Amino acid sequence: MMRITLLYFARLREQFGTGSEVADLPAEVQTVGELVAWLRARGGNWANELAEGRAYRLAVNQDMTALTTALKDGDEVAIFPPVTGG
Amino acid sequence: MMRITLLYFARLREQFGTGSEVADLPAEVQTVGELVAWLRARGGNWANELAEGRAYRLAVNQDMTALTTALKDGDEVAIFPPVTGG
Amino acid sequence: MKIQVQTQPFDLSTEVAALYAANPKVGAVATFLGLVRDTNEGDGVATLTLEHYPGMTEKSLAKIVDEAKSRWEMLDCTVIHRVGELKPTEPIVLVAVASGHRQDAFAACAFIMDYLKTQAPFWKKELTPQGERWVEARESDDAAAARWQNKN
Amino acid sequence: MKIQVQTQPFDLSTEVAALYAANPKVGAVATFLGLVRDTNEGDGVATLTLEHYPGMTEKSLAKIVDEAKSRWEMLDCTVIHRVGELKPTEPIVLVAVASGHRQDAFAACAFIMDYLKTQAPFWKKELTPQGERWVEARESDDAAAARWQNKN
Repeated sequence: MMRITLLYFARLREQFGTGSEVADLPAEVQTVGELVAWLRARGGNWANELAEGRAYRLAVNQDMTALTTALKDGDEVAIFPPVTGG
Repeated sequence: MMRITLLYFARLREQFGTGSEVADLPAEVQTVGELVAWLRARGGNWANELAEGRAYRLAVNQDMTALTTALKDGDEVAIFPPVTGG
Repeated sequence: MKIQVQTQPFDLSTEVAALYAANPKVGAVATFLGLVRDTNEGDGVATLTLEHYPGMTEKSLAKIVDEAKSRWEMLDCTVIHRVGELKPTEPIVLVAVASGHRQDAFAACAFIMDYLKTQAPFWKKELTPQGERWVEARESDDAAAARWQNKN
Repeated sequence: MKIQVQTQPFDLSTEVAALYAANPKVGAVATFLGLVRDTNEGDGVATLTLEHYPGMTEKSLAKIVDEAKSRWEMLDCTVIHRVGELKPTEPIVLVAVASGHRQDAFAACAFIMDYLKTQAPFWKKELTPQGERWVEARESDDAAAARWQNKN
């Protein structure tokens, strides 16, 4: 079983009502893309904010990453809106 | 008769041994190019520094200018090396 | 190379002098200062609040600076990004690049800013008369970052 | 718009703050600082002495700044160029451009520097172990200025 830390920032943090959670992933969740689908299945704001066509970014262990990236136990996965600093 | 003020800067000022002079121009000197030829005819450092192929710049009344520019009485004409500020 | 995320203000003279005062090889420092404006998308902005992703922020800024160092001659560099609540006219970000010559300093400074805008995990929320809103990412910023992919 | 030729040092924070502190429309200040290096063309440089053409200097800098204003959105701008004898690590020139957005600020600042280098009547003389010598103009500076003729 994989246990990961999930972090949410900015609008997503507000919409999800939390900035972080520790999640035990079911066996079918092996990639970042499968993780997003699993979160989307929670419905409500999760389904809405992570819907196809919505703009969000993903980072694994503090590096921007793609949906195909494989997850491993202990990963820190962050989901956030496109960045707007500077 | 045209009377102009001539200004020299940087290496040219040093080579000519003066930073400025007031010159009464002979009738045949009507343009900046003719003025340069007239100065060159002084020989020595004048001939050397203003020789064909040497790099120098000209300004009339504090605007960069070309050899074909016509002179008029009271003009301030400056001759100097390519600039190197900044 | 100094990379810092902080709530406090910084002093421009002090930060820039630290890049050249002790290094007589530095002939050029190009600096960018980003400031809070009082208007955005036609609405008044009373405050701007910056959120970031601690840890990843510093890591991504370090990667951006390393990439700039691989492309241009950089003798030193400082990136300071503020977080928390800021008011119009307050500085948000400083990028200062020291180099022997101006072309490297300018290019590296512009590159770091363009990448910071699209890669570093900061988010802005503005308080307008209509309430709070998150600032939307701009396509023009993606385009600005993309232009560095085919040239240097 | 402030254009100044002076022997005295200037304070970077003060000069840059004057461009944005009272104007909440300013979102970006791009700054260039040129400094005396201790080496040039392989020789040590003990001092750099700057000569200029009083009157024409200010006039040519004003023309360069006006040209930049016609090409980019500039809310304010400061150009300070020092003359007289300077030592390694001392600032020679400051160009700071305030704008709403960073692209205009960067481009205008780089443009002003490129034109200043080729159009403004300043000359540098350096003192090396071999004696005094006038700095020669660089073709790369002409090329840098020429690139603005076909694009903005």
